[in-house]
Amino acid sequence: MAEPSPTSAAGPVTLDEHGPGDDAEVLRGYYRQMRLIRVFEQRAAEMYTRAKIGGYCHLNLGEEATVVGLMAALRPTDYLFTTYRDHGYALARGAEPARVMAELFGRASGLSGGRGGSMHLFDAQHRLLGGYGIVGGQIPPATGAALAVAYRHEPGPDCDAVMCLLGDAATNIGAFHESLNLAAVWHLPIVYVIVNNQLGMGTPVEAAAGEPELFRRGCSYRIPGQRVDGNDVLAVRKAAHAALEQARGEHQPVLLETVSYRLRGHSVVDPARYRSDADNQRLRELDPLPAFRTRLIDTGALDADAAVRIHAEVDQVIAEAVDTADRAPAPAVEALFDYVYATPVANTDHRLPGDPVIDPAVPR
Amino acid sequence: MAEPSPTSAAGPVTLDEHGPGDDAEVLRGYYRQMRLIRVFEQRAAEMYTRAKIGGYCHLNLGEEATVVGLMAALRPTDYLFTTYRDHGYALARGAEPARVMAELFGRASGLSGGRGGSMHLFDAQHRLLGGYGIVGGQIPPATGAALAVAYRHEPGPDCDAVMCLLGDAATNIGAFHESLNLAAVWHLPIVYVIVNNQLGMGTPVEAAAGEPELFRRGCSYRIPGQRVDGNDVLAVRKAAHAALEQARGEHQPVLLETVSYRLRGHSVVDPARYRSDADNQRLRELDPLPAFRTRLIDTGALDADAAVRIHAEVDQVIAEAVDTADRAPAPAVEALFDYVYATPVANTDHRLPGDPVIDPAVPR
Amino acid sequence: MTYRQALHDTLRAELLRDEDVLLLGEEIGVFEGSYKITAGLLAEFGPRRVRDTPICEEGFVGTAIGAAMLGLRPVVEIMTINFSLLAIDQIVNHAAKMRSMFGGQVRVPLVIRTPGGGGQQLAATHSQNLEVWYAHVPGLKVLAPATPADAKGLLTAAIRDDDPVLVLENLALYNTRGEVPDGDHTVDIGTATIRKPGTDLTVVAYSRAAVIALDVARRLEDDGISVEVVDLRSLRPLDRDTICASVRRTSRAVVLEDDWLSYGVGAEIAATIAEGAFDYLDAPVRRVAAAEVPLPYAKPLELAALPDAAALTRVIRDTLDATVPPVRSAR
Amino acid sequence: MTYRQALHDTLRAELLRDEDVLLLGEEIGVFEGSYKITAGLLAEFGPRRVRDTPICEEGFVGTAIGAAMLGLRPVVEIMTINFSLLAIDQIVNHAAKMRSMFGGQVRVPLVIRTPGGGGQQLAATHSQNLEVWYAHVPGLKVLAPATPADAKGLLTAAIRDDDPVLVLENLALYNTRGEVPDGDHTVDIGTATIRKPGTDLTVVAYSRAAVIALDVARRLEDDGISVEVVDLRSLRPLDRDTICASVRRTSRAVVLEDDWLSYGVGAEIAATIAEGAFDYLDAPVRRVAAAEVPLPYAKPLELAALPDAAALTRVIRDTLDATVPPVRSAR
Ligand SMILES: Cc1ncc(C[n+]2csc(CCOP(=O)(O)OP(=O)(O)O)c2C)c(N)n1
Ligand SMILES: Cc1ncc(C[n+]2csc(CCOP(=O)(O)OP(=O)(O)O)c2C)c(N)n1
Ligand SMILES: [Mg+2]
Ligand SMILES: [Mg+2]
Repeated sequence: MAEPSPTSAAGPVTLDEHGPGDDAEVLRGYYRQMRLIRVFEQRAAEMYTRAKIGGYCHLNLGEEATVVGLMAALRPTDYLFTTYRDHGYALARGAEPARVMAELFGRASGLSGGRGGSMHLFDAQHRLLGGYGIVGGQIPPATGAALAVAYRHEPGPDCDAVMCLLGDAATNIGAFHESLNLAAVWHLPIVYVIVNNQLGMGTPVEAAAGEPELFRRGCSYRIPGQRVDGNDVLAVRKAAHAALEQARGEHQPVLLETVSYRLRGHSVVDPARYRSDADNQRLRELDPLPAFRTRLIDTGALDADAAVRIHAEVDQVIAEAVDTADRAPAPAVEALFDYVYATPVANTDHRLPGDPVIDPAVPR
Repeated sequence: MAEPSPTSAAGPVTLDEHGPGDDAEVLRGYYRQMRLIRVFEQRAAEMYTRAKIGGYCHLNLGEEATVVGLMAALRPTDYLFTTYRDHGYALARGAEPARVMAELFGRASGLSGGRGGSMHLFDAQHRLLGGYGIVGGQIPPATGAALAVAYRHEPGPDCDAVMCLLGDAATNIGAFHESLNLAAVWHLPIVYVIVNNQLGMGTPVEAAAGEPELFRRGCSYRIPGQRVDGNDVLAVRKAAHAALEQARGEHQPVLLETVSYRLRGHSVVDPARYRSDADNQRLRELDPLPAFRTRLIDTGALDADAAVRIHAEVDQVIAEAVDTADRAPAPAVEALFDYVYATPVANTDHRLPGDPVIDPAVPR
Repeated sequence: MTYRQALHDTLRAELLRDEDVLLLGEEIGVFEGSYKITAGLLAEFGPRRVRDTPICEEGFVGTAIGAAMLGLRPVVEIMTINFSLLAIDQIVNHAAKMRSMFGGQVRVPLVIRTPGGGGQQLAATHSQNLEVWYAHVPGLKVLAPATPADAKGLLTAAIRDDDPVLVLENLALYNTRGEVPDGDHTVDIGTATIRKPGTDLTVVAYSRAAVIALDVARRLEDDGISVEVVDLRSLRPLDRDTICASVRRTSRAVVLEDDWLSYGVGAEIAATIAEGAFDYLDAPVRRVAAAEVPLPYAKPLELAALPDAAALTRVIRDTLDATVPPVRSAR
Repeated sequence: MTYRQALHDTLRAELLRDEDVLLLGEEIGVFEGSYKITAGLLAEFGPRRVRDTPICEEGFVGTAIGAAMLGLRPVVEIMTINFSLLAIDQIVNHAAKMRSMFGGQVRVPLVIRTPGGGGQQLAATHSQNLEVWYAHVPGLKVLAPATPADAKGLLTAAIRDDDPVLVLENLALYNTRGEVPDGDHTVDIGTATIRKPGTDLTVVAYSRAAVIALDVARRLEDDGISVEVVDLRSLRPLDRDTICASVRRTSRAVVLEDDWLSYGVGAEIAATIAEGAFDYLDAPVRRVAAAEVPLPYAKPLELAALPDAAALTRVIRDTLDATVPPVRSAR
């Protein structure tokens, strides 16, 4: 699958198969993170059907290896922009599960204060600069974050980098083209990651993209591209690490495509009728979690008992997250007008529906 | 310069060096058209400075070979969309010089009734479906015209084709990406022609495009691309003809890049200070008109006397066009609200500035 | 029949009636539409007539414009009005301008269907009501059906109209029910309608707000308050005569709108009434609109920010209580 | 000093004052700006601070948003407001939403400078006044200086403000002259100003229209007509108190605006006055605005479509002649 790109310039890869420090504990850590995301998403789906969560709710089910691999390659000081399919990234980036769930529940303690919901997770502390609900909308701001980094830092090993995630279908929108072109002509330290889960809602990549080998689409900007198996957490980490090194070291934008599969519908409410039973059967076989568990057990990094312990601990963590989130208060209505503006100015509108345009109390 | 594109699929070229019917008369005809455009543009610049023309006025000076070559390849039944730099295309497509000049003068007899001006020439009769002033704005509608053609006609030698012109700098805007992608996934009979005159206003191609070999930018859609010398009218015609044949014969979109030079500023009012004297000297040497005249004289297709006669006849035609346009009446103010809508409906606004919102005459 | 069904049946009927009608949009085919308006149409009419597009609002709307220039009658679905911002250059700088700017040589028989509306906890970027932007633009026609019958009548009229028409739908209305005339049914573009006659006060609204207004008006009947409800149906052209004639009878008016108050649709309505019925007004024209915040996700905040029946009822009562102070002595 | 010079000097002063300030836009560097506002700045500050962009409004405006999120203070030039339609998703769905939608965790100190205005024979797509769209959007601040002094004061305030601010310039104002205070000069965002006091009638306007209104008001003095001119300066927030206080004194109001009448800025002004000064109004609030057509290129049509001093003068006189008929008997 990962046929090398003709334009590939991923540079010298400094990691061996597993990468430095890949003792069993690190690998078990990745497995635990994947499991944490899996269980979080399953509980989120459940909470949605129980109406604890409103609006749209998009899950990372099937993308756990991609999420964990990408986040493992990122430094705490790097910046991350994601799509609305963002729960796993927030968790892997280090956000408390309780605060992520609280955001889905619309509580004040949520990652975005309950104002953004599932699609709009933001965590300034962990430099997660937002989940974005407008397809492609995050690409220009992510490019601008890279501009700010380049404005302040020379290329080099200590330079920050920006990672911008987008879905396969987002490669067809103008913002993708304009942003990659800007990153190329301005030499910005950014890695664009196409999380190719084969579908945009119900539309297969081939039906939407004139060049369905999406990693090749950097060709219009001389941006090197590479494709990696998104079901292989270590391969993803390795490719992402190399891309990030090139971005920070040379201020060279890179395009990385991870190929994985969306195990469920587009969002919780989508029954995905457009998929055949055969498809679904195939998908179950492609599930990255059992695959990685087997791999770890085969290499001796994990044994059945340890796996059970991890599952139990993760279930526990998520259960507590749900409880904590459920007990958390919603934002106060008095806070409705908070954060509309950062700099207070005269005559800002603080009217509730039905209020007169001029406060009658004001003396005439 | 015309290094072959790796993605080039211009197909079997059916024309010999000159192409069928390229007797001296045809060649002289091309020269006359080029000369006609040259003189028209020079007079337009003069009329602008004499305030007969308002708004913006962009000239084809230096692009005459490209204009005539492209238009020679187009069938009368094909559809053409251009940018705001459109005078030459309207003339070569067959519009009366007097009506083109009248549009620039804002007269009712103008090609667009005096409502569009220099940037917005439209000629339904000759299937010139508009000059467009928003950079890239013409690309999606042109693509849609090709969709309408494909909706009605099978691929084949009799199928109409659409030609969509755009400037080099327009390849950096989202509409370019979205449109070419649609043309590719939907197999539309359209030829996108990048008229590369090296500059977008004052910005060189290299400063604006991550892939400055613009004909390669079809790579993101598997659209074949080809570059041709835009100063060679016959080479342009040949390449455009081949591209159009592929578009109509296979419903295969094609990207063609013509490389020429803008002899003057971006528009009449631009002194182009950003260009050195050396640049300007070089440009004069690249002027396609003397080059083509010499070529014709060398090949015996033209002699000095014939050239003089052509010049005199063209000067005459343009002089009459200016006079006719100048004598033509402006649109009547009573016609202000004409054409805002095609289907009349109730309560359409026909108020002049200051009129009350409700006609007081209406009985209460 | 539901509002959704009325839209679906209208699209189907027009596809059957006219070979030049085709549908374009994201996920309208295989996925059967985000809100299932186009369910079954791909299966019945095939991919030539019902075309799934990649995600490229500017591209596919502009493409529909070009197809319309050649005489097709594309009906485009933009998944929600929020995403129309990506296509607005094609809609406003192209579709709306072409006929006039090109001296009447071309027609653009394009329909854009798109739902607006908040209240679904879709948060700030997915909950907007931006129809006022389009209503401001000459060259466009902007319709906003509130009932299943008008959904059929206005969409049919839009598809048969030779100009670009934006048909505003509403997420909160798709499941609402109402009588729908059988057979060929069109509503005249540019005409408002009086949903309920009344004598004490006029409420002007459109789309979802018109439904709420009617509901409030009915309930106020029990308290002996007679409210007339004007449903605009068409934002451009705007039927100022019907609005002002109503207010001249009732002498009081309130506007209910889902968009933000400042520079919203209600501003034009209030300004129109204040000018066109000046001599007849006994109280200021009040507007009940959304709080001026990016709509938050959290339910309590969303509820607090959006106009509702309670707010409308309160303002209607305030307006009826308000009396005209002797103008001179007031200064 | 000219309005253009005031803008230029302000950009230069802020570039000197704050290393985080940078300029982005098409042709602002080598070409020195389509309207030469940035002339000389590339030479002085270099390409790091003064950055020419490719033609990609959505891309470079969105890029500026991201840079602002990390603490830079980008000042973007969009060549004309007509092209802002290509960036409007980034402006409205992103810049305006981020701080609130992300729970106050980020600031977007972005300035967008862009000129609007017709009357230059630039035809339908290059002559629009669409500021009302932006003024409708919470999360944005929208300023419209009419004088060189306000150009300096408002642009300076905008650059130092931590929110996205759209500064509307006007093609017809660039060469106008006026006194400009030396040194540090800011104007409070959200405050209107009374350009000329008067007792008979209030004209409300902004940008180019405010200049025309002042001119008309001065000329009417000779006829013994005392017109007060309110220059809004800020469309969002809107200084309703100043507007209504003025009309409560004069009891009559006319709005002059360059945009289309329906759903234009004037609609909000008229609606605000009709509600906030209801008891004081002796005549309907009339609006003098552009005819509702895509602006034609031909000069006579363009002139006929745009509001001017003559139309304003006529409507002011009509309004003064209009008397208040006895309300009751009128029905
Ligand atoms: C501009 C825009 N158009 C349409 C939508 C509706 N929409 C939301 S997600 C989606 C599919 C995106 O697919 P992809 O980019 O592959 O990401 P995935 O959902 O598969 O992770 C669409 C069409 C949107 N949110 N924004
Ligand atoms: C969307 C948009 N942005 C900016 C402009 C201003 N503008 C007009 S022409 C032009 C340069 C275009 O260059 P190119 O595409 O190479 O065409 P050329 O003028 O060289 O023929 C620019 C920036 C515009 N008209 N539309
Ligand atoms: Mg996908
Ligand atoms: Mg060019």
